[in-house]
Amino acid sequence: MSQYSAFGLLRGALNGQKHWQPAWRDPEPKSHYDIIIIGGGGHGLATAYYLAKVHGLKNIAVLEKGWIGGGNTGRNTTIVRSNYRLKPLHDLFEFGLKMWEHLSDELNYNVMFSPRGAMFLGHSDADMTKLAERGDAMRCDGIDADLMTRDEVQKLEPLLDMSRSARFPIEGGLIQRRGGTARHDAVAWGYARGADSLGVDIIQKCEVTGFVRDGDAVVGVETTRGRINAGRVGICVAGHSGHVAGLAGLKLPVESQTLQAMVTEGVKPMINSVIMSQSLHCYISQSDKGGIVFGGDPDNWPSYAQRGNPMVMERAVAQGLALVPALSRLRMVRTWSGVTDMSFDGAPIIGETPVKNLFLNGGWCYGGFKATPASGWTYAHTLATGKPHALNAPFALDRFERGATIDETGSGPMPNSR
Amino acid sequence: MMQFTCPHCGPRDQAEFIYERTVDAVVSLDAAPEDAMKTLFTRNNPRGVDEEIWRHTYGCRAWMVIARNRVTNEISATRAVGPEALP
Amino acid sequence: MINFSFDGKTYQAEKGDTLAAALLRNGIGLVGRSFKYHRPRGIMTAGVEEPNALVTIGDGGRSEPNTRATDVFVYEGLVAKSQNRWPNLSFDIGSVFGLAAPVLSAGFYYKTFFGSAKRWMIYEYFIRKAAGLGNAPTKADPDHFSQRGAFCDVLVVGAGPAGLSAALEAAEAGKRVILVEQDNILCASLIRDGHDRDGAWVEATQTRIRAAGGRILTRTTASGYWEHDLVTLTQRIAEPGQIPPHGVAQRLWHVRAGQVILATGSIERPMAFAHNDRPGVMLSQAVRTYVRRFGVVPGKRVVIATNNDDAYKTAYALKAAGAEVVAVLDARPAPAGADSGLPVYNNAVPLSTNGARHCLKSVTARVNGLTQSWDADLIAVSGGFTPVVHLHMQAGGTLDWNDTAQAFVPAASRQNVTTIGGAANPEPVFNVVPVSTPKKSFIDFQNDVTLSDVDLAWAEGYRSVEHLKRYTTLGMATDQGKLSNMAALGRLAEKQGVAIPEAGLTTFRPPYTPVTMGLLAGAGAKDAGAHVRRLALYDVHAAKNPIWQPLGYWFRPRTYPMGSETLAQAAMREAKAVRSNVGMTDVSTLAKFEVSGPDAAAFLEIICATTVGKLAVGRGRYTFMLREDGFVFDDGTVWRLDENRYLLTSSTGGADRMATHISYVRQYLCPHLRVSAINVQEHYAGIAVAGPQAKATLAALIGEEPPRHMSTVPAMIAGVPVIVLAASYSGERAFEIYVEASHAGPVWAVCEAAVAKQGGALYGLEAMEFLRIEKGHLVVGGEVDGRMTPHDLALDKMLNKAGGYVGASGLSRPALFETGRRQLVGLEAIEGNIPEGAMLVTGEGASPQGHVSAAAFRILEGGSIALGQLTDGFARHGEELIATSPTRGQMARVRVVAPHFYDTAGERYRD
Amino acid sequence: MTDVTITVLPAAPLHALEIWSNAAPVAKRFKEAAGFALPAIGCSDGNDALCLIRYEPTVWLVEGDVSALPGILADDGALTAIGGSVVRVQLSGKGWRTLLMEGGVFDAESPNFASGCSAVTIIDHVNVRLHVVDDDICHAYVPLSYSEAMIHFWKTAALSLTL
Repeated sequence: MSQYSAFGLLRGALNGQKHWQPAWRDPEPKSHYDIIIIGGGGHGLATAYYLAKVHGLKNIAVLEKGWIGGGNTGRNTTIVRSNYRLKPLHDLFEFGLKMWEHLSDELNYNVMFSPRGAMFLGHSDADMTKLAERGDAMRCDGIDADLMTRDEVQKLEPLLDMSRSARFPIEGGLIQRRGGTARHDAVAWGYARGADSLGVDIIQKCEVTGFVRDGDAVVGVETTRGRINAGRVGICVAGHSGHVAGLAGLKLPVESQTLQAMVTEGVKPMINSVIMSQSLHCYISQSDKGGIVFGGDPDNWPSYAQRGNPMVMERAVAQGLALVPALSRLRMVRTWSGVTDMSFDGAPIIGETPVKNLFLNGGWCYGGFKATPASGWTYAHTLATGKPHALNAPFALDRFERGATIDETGSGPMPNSR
Repeated sequence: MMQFTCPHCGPRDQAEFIYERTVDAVVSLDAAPEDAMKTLFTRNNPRGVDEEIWRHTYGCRAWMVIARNRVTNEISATRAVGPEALP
Repeated sequence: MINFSFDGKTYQAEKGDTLAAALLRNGIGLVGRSFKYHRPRGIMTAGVEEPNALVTIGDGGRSEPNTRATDVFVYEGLVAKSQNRWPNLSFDIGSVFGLAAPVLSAGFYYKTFFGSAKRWMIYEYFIRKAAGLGNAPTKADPDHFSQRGAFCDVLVVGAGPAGLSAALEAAEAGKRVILVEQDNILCASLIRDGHDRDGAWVEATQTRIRAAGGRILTRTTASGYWEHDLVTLTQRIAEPGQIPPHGVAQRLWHVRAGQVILATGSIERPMAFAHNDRPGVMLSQAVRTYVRRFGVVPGKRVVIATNNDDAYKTAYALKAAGAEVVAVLDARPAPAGADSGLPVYNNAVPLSTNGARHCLKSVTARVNGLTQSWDADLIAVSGGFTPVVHLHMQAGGTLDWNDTAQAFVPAASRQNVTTIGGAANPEPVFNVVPVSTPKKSFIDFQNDVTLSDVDLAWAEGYRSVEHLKRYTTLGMATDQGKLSNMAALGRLAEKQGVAIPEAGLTTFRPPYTPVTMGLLAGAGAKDAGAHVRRLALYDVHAAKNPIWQPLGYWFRPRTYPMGSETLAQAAMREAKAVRSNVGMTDVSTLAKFEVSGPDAAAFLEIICATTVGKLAVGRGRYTFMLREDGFVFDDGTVWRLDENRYLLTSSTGGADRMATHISYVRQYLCPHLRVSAINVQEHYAGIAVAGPQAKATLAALIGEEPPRHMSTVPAMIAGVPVIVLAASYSGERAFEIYVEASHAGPVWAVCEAAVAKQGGALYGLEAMEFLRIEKGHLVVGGEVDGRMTPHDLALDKMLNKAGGYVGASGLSRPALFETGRRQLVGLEAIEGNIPEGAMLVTGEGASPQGHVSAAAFRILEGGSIALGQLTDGFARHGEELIATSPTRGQMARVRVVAPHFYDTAGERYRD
Repeated sequence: MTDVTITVLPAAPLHALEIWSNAAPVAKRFKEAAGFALPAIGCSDGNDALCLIRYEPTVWLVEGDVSALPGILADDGALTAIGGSVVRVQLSGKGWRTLLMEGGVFDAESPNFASGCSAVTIIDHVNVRLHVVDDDICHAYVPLSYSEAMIHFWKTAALSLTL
C-alpha cells in the first residue's frame, strides 16, 4: 500500500500523479474463507479491517453485490455523534466517536471527520428539560454534552430564527461539541484500502443468492460468482437485512423503509455545526463543498425503491426553513435516498442468529453511519470469538421476544410511529 | 407520492393515507402469547410484493389492504376491510 | 431598453433578453469563476445546463445565489453580481488554486491533512471558505411560495414543435391537458433553427389548445417524476430577485397525470480539448440562439468545431449576421459541407485555445494529423446531442444506446410515459475520441474535473461509474453533469475497453434543475407545516394575557400571572388556590371518544387494560391502555353515560395515536362488534373546577347536588346542556364540565364568575403539574414514557384479570419481570432542590440508576419533591441517592419514597 | 384576485350517524321515514330539514333535525353529536375549485365533482370535508382547532389564485 501524504501529492505534481496504485485489489473469490462478510458498506469493510487488524485473521472476504460504499454508507447525511439518552446506545456510539477522532490517521485516509458540534435545539421549557435529561445521562456516563443558552446558540448559528414569535422559538440547545460530520465515501474507501492491505479480499459485483447449509449450520454462501465456503458468515447489509436473512429462512424484527436526504447548491459557509431539533425532524449541516445537507424523517412505509417522495421532502424543508429562514432562496440540487433497516425498537441488532455460524449486523434505522467504527469493532469481535463484545451484548436479536428492547423514543414496536 | 385506489373513494393521493403495518404483523386478539409476539416482532419484509394495511385517514377513514411491490411501487390489488357497509 | 446592473455597473438590455444575452450584448465575456481552481469563465450555453455563468441575482432576503445567467430574463432594475472571486471578477486571488492544480488532483484531500480531528478542522476552515459559490442571503425571504395540486389526462413536458403538436392533439381529443415549458416562450427552437412552421403557427396552436381547455404554463420546469405518474412542476411567477405580484414568487405544482409525454429535446455536448473552458468557448446551438433569437453576435471571428451537421446552421447564422467564420472543424472524414461556401476542414478536431485577459485569441486544431491555428474570438462547439432523459429515468425507465447518435435514448418505462421529438431521436454524430492533453481538457466545467482526473481515478481503482463520480466530484455541480456525464462515460469506457453502454450510468435523481428551497417549503416555511391548534376558548384566555405553553400542536395557558408575578410565583399562587379554595382550568384538549352500542363495554375492555364492564350507569373510573408489546402508552378515564353509551378520555399528547388505535381495533380487529366509537375531542370543550370549595361552586352552578367522586350527571349551566364528571387530577374534590365547543364561551364565563365569587383562581398547566406531582398522578410523556409496564408503574393490580385486552400477550415476556427494571418512585429532597430530568446516582462518578421524571414543591408545606424512575425502585424506599444534573450544575440529595405526597388515603375526594 | 369568497357559517348541530348492523333494513326504514335514501359514499341527499352527507363507509354526517333518527336506527346504529368540533366554511364564486387545489391533493377541478358530491381530503395539512352545494358554492367542514389557520390560508391563497 502506498502511503498517503502531502509529500506524495507534491511528488505527484512532478509526475502527473501517475505513481498512485489502486486503493484496493480486484481479486477473484477463493473457494474458502474463514469468515465471509456479506455487504461491502462501511460496516462490513470496517468489520473486515478489524478482523484482520485486531484479531489477526487473514482469510477473510467481503462480498459486495454492487460497488463498495454504494448503499447507505454513500447515502446518508454524514452526521457523527453519540448523544443518545439510553445507556446501551450512548455507550456504543461513544465508543465509535472516540474511534472517529483518530480514524484518518488509523487508516492513512482522510475521512474528514469534522467535530464541529452536533446541536439539538430546544423550543420550549419542556424541550430544554428533555435535553438536559439526555445531556445529564450522557455526562454521568462520561460523554460530553453541554446545555446552551439562547445567546450561545445564536452565536454559534447566527442565521437561526431567534425571534420569540417563531412557530418553534429557540430556547436553547444541547450540544455535543465532539460530534460533527465526516466524508461518507472516504470511510468506505479508507476501510477498504486498509483491509485490502491486510489481505482481505474485497469482491465487488458478487451477490449472495443463498446459504450453503450443513444441518443447522451455515457453511458457505451461493453467489453470482459461484459457491464460496466459509467458517462463519456475517450479514452486514442494513437496508436489505430482511432479504438476506430471508435466504437463510430467518424473519427479522426489521422493516425496510426509505430515508431520503438532499443537498443544495454550494454556497459560502453559513451553517457552522450540525443543527437538529428536539421537536422537529430535520437535520441541517453544510458540506465542505458548500452544499447544505438536509435530512428528515424516513418515509414511514416499507420500501426498497431507493427513491424519495416529495411529500416527505417538502415537510423536512419546511421544518428546516422554519429554523433557518435564510435557506429559502438556496436551491435543492439533488435528492437521494437509502433503504434503511427500521428495527422494532429503533436500536441496531448485532450478534448471533438462531442459525449456527450465521451472524447479523443490521437494524440500524437511520443512524448507522456514525456507528461505523464501533459496529465494525464489535462485530469483528463477535465474528472472531463467536460471542458478543460487552458493547453489543444488549443488542442481541432475541431481545424483542424476551422484552428487553432498547427503545430510545419509547414509541414501541411499530417503526412507522418512531 | 403514490396514488392508491380507495375501495370507497376511488383514486386518491397517498398524502391522505397512513401506513399501519403488513398483514403478516396483525396480532389477533385471541393469539397465544408466544405466537402474538412472533407476529408482532417479525416481518416477511420481502423485496417484492407484500400485503400492507393502510388507512384512508384523511379521507373516508376506512382501512384497506394493499398489495404493493416495494421495489416498483406497482399496486396489484386493493381490498376493503372493516365492518360491512352499505354500497 | 431595460436597465440592469452587473457587479455594480449599469447596462442596458433589450426586452426578452436573458441576462446572458444582455451581458453578451454589452460585450461582457467574463461572468464567473469556477469552483475549485477559480478559473475565469464565460457563457457557454443558452439554457439551464449552463455550468459557468453563475451569478447572484437580487438583494436582501430575495437574492438568489448561483443563478444561471442563461436562465433569468432581464427586468428593469435587475441586480446581478459575480461570485466566488475576491477582490473582483477579473482579478481573483483564488486563481492561485489553479497554479496548484498539479497537486490538487482528484481526491487529493483524501491523501493529506492528517493528524487529529481538530487539526483537520483548521484545514477545513480554509477549504470551506474557498469552496461554495455564491453567498446565501442572511435575511428572511420576503416572498411567499404557492403549492398547488393539479390533475390531467395528458401532461406534455416541453413546448417545442413536437410537444406543442402533441398537446394540441390531446386537447382537441377532449382530454385535460397541461403543457409546460421552462422557457418564457414556446417553440424557441423554431427561432433558432428556422422552420416551415413559424410564429403564427405557434400562436394559433396555443390558442387552439387553450380553447379546448388546455392549460399552458411557461417558465415552468418539470423537475421531478415520482410514483404513479406524479410530476412536480416549478413555475416562476417572478424572475429571480424580482418583486413578485401579490408576493408570490414561484408555484410548485403537484400534477397527477394519466399520461406523460416528454418532448424535452436534447442538450448539446461540448468537446474535450485543452483550455476548452475559456470565455469565448460556446456551444454551437447557443451561439445560434444568441444570434437569431436575441440578435447578439457573440464573436467576430469564429471557429466552428463539430461532429455533426447541425453546427453548419450556426455557421450560416453567423455569416448572415456579419461575423466571419474562419474555420469549420468537422471531425468527420467525409466532406459533408464541401459546397457550403464555408472554410470546412474534415478530419479536424480542436486541440487547444489560447487567450489573454480572459478573452479567446486563437484556436489550434489537428487537421488530418497536422496542427493548424486560427486567430478567433469565439469557438462554437458541437460534440453531439444528449437527449434529456432525466424525467424518463426518474420515472423508472431504461435506456437504449443509439450508436449513430452516440447517445442514450429512452426505452421501456414502468410508468405511463412516452418520449417524442429530439429526445427520442437525436441527430446522428461522429464519435470523437479526445486527442489533446487531458490535464487542461475540462469535462465538468464548474467542478474543474478534467480528463486526467478521470484517468487518475481509474488508476487508483475507482472504476465503477459511481466511484468515479464520487472520487472526482464529476457531475456533482449545480448542473448535475448535464454537459459532463457523456464525456466522462466515454473516457471510462475507453479505459475499460468496452462500449459506452457497458460502462454503466449514474442514477438520474430529481430535480432536473435546482429547485428553490422556499418553494419546497411552501406555506410551511412560516410554521414548519405545523399549524397551531387553537382552543375553542382561545379568545377568553388571550384576553387574560397568560403565559402560553406548547403541548403538541396546541397552545394552552401555562399560568395567568397577576401584576409582576413570575411564572413560578403565579403557578404557585394558582396551585395554592386549588389546594385551599377552588381553581378552574381549561382541559379541552384531552382526547375524548364517545363509544355507543350494545358491544361498547366489550370493546372498551379490549382497548383498556382495566375492567369496564362492571361500571354502573353514571359512574366512571381511571383506566390505562397498553400497546401490543405490553407497555403502557396512555391513560385516562372511562364513564358510563348511559346503558350503552360511554365516554373515554385519554391524554392530549396521545390523542391522534389513540384515535388511530381505536379505529384499528374497531375496524380491523373487531369488525363484527356492534359499536360506534366517535372522536369527540374537539366537540366538547372541557372546564375543570377543583378544590375544597369546588363542590359548593358547582352546586351553585348546576343548582343541584353535584355528583360524588367518579360519578357523572348531565346538567345545565348558563342554559347550555353539559356533562359533569366528578374526576380529580389535582388530588382535590374536582369536576370536569364538558360542553359543546360552540357554546363553551357562556359556560366558561358563568363558571369563572362562580369561582371568582368563591375567591378562587384560574390555573394553568404549570399549577396542574405541581398538583398532580404532589398527588402522584402519572403523565403520559413523563412517567409514562413508553418503556414502562403496568408493573413498573405499580398499576398491575388494576389489570383486568380476565385478560383479553390489547397488550396482554406482550406482558407475558420474561425480561419484563426480571430484576433491574426501572420502577416508579417518589423522591423527597434532603438537601437542595431536585432538578427535573436529573439523573439518580449512588455517588459521584456512578452510572445513573434512574432519573427524575417530574419535579415540584409541596404546595402548602413547601419542600422539593419529585417523581422518578429507579432501578428496582419499589424495594428501595428509604434509600438516599443523589439527583444530579451536570449540564445545569445542579444537584440534590434525595430520599426514595412512595410516589404519593398528598392525601394518600384519598380522603379529600369524600364529601 | 379571483372570484371566490370565504365565509364562516354559523355553528349548527351536526351528528355522526353510524350503522353497525342490519344496514339494509336500516336503509329501508330510513327511506320510508325520510323520503330519500341514505346517500352513497361521496354523495349527499336530503332537504332543508334534514341533510345527510356520507363521508365514510358506515358513518354519515347529519345536518338538521335528527329527532326521528334514533327510532330508525334502533339497536343497529347510533347518533353522536359532533357539531362542536367543526367550523363550516362557505367557499362561493367560480374560483372555489382552484382555491381548493392550493395546498391540495384532491381533484376538486374535476367536472365529476359536481353538485351533491362530497369528499374528504387534506389541504395544507388540515383534514377537510367538502360538500358541493352547487357549481358556485362549496361547503368545507374544518376542524375547529385548525379553522383559524385554514381560513387564513385560504384568504391568502385567494389573492394570488389567477397568477
